[in-house]
Amino acid sequence: MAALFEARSVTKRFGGLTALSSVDFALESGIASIIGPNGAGKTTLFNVFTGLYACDEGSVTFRQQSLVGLRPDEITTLGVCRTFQNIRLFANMTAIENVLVGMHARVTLGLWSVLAHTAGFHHTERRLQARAEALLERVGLRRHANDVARNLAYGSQRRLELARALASEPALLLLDEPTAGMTQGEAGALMRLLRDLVADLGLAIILIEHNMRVVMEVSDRVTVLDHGEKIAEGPPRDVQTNARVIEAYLGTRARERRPRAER
Amino acid sequence: MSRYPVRVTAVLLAALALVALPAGSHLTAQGKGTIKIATQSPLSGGQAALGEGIKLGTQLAVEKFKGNLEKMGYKVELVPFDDQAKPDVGVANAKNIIADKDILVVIGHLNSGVAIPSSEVYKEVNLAMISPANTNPTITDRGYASVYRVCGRDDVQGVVGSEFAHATLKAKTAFVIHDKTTYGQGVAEFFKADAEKKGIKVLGFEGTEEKSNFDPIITPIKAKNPDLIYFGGIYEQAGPFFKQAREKGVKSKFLGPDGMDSSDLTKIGGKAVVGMHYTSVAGPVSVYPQAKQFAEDYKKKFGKNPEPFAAQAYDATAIAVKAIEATAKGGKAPTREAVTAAIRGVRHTGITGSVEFDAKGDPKKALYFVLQVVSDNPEKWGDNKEVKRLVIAAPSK
Amino acid sequence: MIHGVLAVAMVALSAWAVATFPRSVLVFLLFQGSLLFTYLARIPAWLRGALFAVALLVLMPVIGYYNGYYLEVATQVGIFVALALGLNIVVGLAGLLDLGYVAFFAVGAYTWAIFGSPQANLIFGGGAFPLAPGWFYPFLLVGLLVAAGTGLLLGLPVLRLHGDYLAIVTLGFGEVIRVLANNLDKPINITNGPKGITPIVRPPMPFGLPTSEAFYFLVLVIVAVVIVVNRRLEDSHIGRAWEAIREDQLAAQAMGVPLVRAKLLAFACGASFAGVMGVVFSAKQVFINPESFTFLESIGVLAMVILGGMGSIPGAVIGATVVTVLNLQVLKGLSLWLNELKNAGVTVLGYSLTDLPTQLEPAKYERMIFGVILILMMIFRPQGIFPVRRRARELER
Amino acid sequence: MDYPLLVGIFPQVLLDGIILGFMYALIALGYTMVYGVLEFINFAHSEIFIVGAFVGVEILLSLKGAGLLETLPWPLVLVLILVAGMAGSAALAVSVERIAYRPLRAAPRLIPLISAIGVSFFLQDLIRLVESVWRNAFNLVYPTMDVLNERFELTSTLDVSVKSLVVIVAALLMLWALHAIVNRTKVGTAIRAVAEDQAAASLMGINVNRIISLTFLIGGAMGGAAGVLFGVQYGLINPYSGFIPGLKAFTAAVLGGIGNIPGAMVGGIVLGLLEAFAASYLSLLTGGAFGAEYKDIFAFSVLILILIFRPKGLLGEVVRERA
Repeated sequence: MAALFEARSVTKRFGGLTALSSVDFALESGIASIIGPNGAGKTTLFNVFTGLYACDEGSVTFRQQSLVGLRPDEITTLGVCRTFQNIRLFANMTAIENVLVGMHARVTLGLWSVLAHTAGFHHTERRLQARAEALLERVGLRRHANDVARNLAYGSQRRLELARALASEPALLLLDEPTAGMTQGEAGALMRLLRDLVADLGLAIILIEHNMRVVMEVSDRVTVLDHGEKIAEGPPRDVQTNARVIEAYLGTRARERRPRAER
Repeated sequence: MSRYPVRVTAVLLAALALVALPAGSHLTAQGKGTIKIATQSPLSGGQAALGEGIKLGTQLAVEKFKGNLEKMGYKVELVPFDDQAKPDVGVANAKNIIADKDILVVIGHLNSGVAIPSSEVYKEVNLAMISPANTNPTITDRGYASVYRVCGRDDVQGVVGSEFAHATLKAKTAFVIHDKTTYGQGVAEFFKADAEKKGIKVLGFEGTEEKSNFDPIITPIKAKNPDLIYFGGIYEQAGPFFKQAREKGVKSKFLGPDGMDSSDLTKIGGKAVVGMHYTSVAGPVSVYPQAKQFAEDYKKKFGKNPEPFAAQAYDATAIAVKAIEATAKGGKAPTREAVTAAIRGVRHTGITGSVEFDAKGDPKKALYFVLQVVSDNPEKWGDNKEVKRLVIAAPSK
Repeated sequence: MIHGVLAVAMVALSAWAVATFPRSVLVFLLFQGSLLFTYLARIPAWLRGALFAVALLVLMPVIGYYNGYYLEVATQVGIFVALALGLNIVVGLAGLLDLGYVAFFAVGAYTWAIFGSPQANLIFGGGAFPLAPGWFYPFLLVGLLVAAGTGLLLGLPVLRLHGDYLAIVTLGFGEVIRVLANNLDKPINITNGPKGITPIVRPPMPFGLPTSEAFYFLVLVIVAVVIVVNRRLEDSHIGRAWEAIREDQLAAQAMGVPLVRAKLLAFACGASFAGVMGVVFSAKQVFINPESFTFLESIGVLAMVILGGMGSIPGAVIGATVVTVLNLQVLKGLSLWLNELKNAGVTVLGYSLTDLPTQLEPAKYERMIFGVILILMMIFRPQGIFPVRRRARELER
Repeated sequence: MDYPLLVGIFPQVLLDGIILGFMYALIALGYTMVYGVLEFINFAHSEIFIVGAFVGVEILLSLKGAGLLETLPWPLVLVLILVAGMAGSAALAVSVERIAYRPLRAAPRLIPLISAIGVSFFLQDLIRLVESVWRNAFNLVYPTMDVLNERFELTSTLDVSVKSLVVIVAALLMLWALHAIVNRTKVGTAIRAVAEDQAAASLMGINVNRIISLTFLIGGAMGGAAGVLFGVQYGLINPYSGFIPGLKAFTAAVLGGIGNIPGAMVGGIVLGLLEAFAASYLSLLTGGAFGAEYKDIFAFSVLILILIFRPKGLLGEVVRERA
């Protein structure tokens, strides 16, 4: 059986710089992590997966359908959704409205139903609202449903972004550093939540993560990128002891204390 | 909802009420004895110079002719409105004007685009509008009894120009330019049509909204070298055009309609416009001593030479005052209907010639002058030479 | 409770005052203010609704019967409210800066103007036009569709552009439409150029209402529909998608919002309101020409949206009201009042206003004052008069 | 079709377009400077520009009144009015920023735009009011200096006036000076730093407010110079005559890539050429069916086309949007 999600020899160049060179990646189910030092090409890979960038070579398929050339919203409609490294909420909308926007791809109402307030419209709106509340509940933000996103605490914003991504009913979720800036405790709670989601919804998740403890704890598999190339792949324990990985990490660790925002 | 905006509104309203009620009574306290004459023209914005000419011409006339009415015991006032050259503002003003029962006549507008919808409003209450500047045939062709004008029509003035170009200037070829306004394009089109009928070859017909840079239009004209350039428009635009054309070495003769009739033309155009001709209903000062008086009074009172249409506004006001006097004679208060009807009977010899209205409200016979600019000194605008005189009746469609 | 009593009292009192002092602008402002108070006051929804219904459906037409000027102002307010609401969708909700919005208004206006006047005969030949007055009502829909189509036509190529690039292209588009209207009198005469189109057929008035009352009600109905449509759009997945685009276009797309389709829909919806009002405007004015559709009009509508509070429906309503009333009434009233003082020879600090030089004519400050008000508003209340309040959703227990 | 005529006027039209283009470029610099730093369309720049023209004409008229206009050497007069015009516009630009824009710096982007529109309305009618009290007229004519009107005949179909040469030379000088200031001086570095990231720049010890004032000062000065040259070249100014050239110049700035100084130059010249060719040739090429009145449509259509294929303008860099 072919994998749920598969990328083959993805290459992406910016001018003279090769950001990704011939990266292969596949995921059947569960949680996979992508790690690597800064500038390794992790976010670029996500951007290729979700249609923000077109790759120069290679293929990306989801449920055997090619994603290459599709627009981000089309990819989301197919069931691949993501969060962003630097939170990109709809700052002036409330938490629940943010989640409702996430459901856009699943609303099939036409303009007329909206204008005429048909029965279908009321029914859909009620359903959406109930689902949004449930999602907020799940990420622990029910109390803040009517708060404007801008005013939420940092950790809450991260969780809201997760809820918003879940709202699109994805089969595959791409999370770009979901625990950045969280305390160890908050990060742990989030990871438990992710585990639950995988168990409850059969969701597949790809993570970009810097927090090694989290990575090792939660991932079924880890892929290591460095300078746009895949240098290792395998179960967490194997990767941890891989010589090239240690070299790549130690080589860069000394230079940077904290992961800088890649923007 | 916070209480704050509610309180603020309440306080504001209370304050407004305190101001409003006494002020309201003040505004309505004007007694019976007032007759108001309103003007509508752009007093702000880009066309304010011409619009102000209309207002000032009216103002001068009101002061000059109100004597008789004041003797009868009426107070005569001028109420100037700024229509901003915008049709919607003009219409709102018109509604305001008809709501003020003291206003018996409107002098205006500058723009036909504003005059047409506004006059629909005046018509509702039979309030007379005398236009000093709207030359668009449509204005009177609608046949409204309350609409008059003292200025010529585009279809007449264009013909006067082509007649002159053909018979006197002996032009074989002409290039026609206009300013893309109702007035300028209207005159230019009638000029072109009649000129072609008379055998003048029209080498080009261009419209432009440009105000400053005419280079790209002049270049092809220069290459075609026509005998005559006719500019349908206003001096503000024609001045720079003529100046730039001469500077670029264009040798053609220049001709234009009454929009050229301003000393500012020489101020702007300088030597370039000396010797050019323009057509006008306003007679040269040498023919009409009254006109000379008007120019002097205007200059004395407002410190500048009259703008185009100021003289027409002055005459329009004089006619209005005559009509009001006629209706007020028996001692009864003049009404709008009576004034509107009385205007048709007025015969007036003013500074722009004698005016007598036909059934549509056009001047029955328009006397046109062709004048030549004699000096580049704006002070000597009044010395412009009469070259030709033409009497043409308004077309009866 | 106290609010309820106050609101009723204010509406009643101010309506009485308007009836008593029909010429006082301040009193009319008081009436408008009382409606604002009613909107803000803490009163039950039924009372608010009833007061609005009485004021807008009964009091206003009665007031208008005695003073058509107020009705005209109210009608124009309504027209601009619809325009502001349309632009509010594009700018306020979807965050697309459109500087050429008035183009859609023009498209709607010309749609009816051409077919509702003999103009169409020039295009299609024959004498079938103007259409019968009854056609006006279906043409409301035609105007809507044509304007929405124009919105799509403009949107398709340019919606890829960001921010100010989009702004300048829409500005250019607005100018293109105006210049086309001004020039399409040749080679085929479609718009009659600067001379404009007249007479435009007015719709048959239901229940034998007088024209201005009929237009008032027509505009009122359209505004009501527009508000409902706006509300419904805003509270749906469509409105949420627009706001998401405004907040973060990339994130919105990543969440499954099809950018181009959503933006096109915003353009088309915004344009359609303008189209409908264009049809009404042309019938109301009887005459239209390109002067009504200049860039400054677009800017004016934008100012209404932002002054009121971007993205807020009550904001757009109050913004349009304030700007229109300011322009047509407050500033005009002020200059008329000063003019009256001047005519009455009032002295201020020993200086007689009669000696005021004509350059300082009160009517000339209007635009300047408007400018200052815009600046002050932005500095002291940048979020607008009624900023958006996020609607709190009822959560199930 | 009259081919000799079409070919014959070509050099002259080209030259006309270039002169107009330089004029647009000079005005466009004011928009571009401010936009580059604040990402804000200074809508009032057209009035700042025309104030320069008014300062120039006032000085010329006073000189004329004093009988000095003919006796002073013309280059001196020209430099005098240029400097005065630049100073006047620069002072106005800085005060406008201080009063109407600075309090709004943190506000959403459309807010200062509306404020700028307010400033524009206010200034237009203020100039009108002041001039009508002072001179009893607000359409003011630039007194001619005969030297400036002299023409050199380059060929039988191509000639150029001294004042057009002045426009070209002055524009080139200013553009060069501006480029040098922004790219080679410490102040220029500070301006670029503020444009890049205001917060970071202020952390580096740059006084952001001062730099923004300076940006307005420079942009205003360029506008003032353009105003004076505009008056000298075309002869007649009124308070509203800045509006349309301002709009066009803004278009030129966008065309070239707003925020980009060479872009303003390129955009200005492209727009100038487009307009000149459209106005001269449209009528000849279509046998009179379409004429000079379509030049703006033509210019805007090309603008739209260019932006569709190069969404950031001719010289604007294509910035990738990153997640």
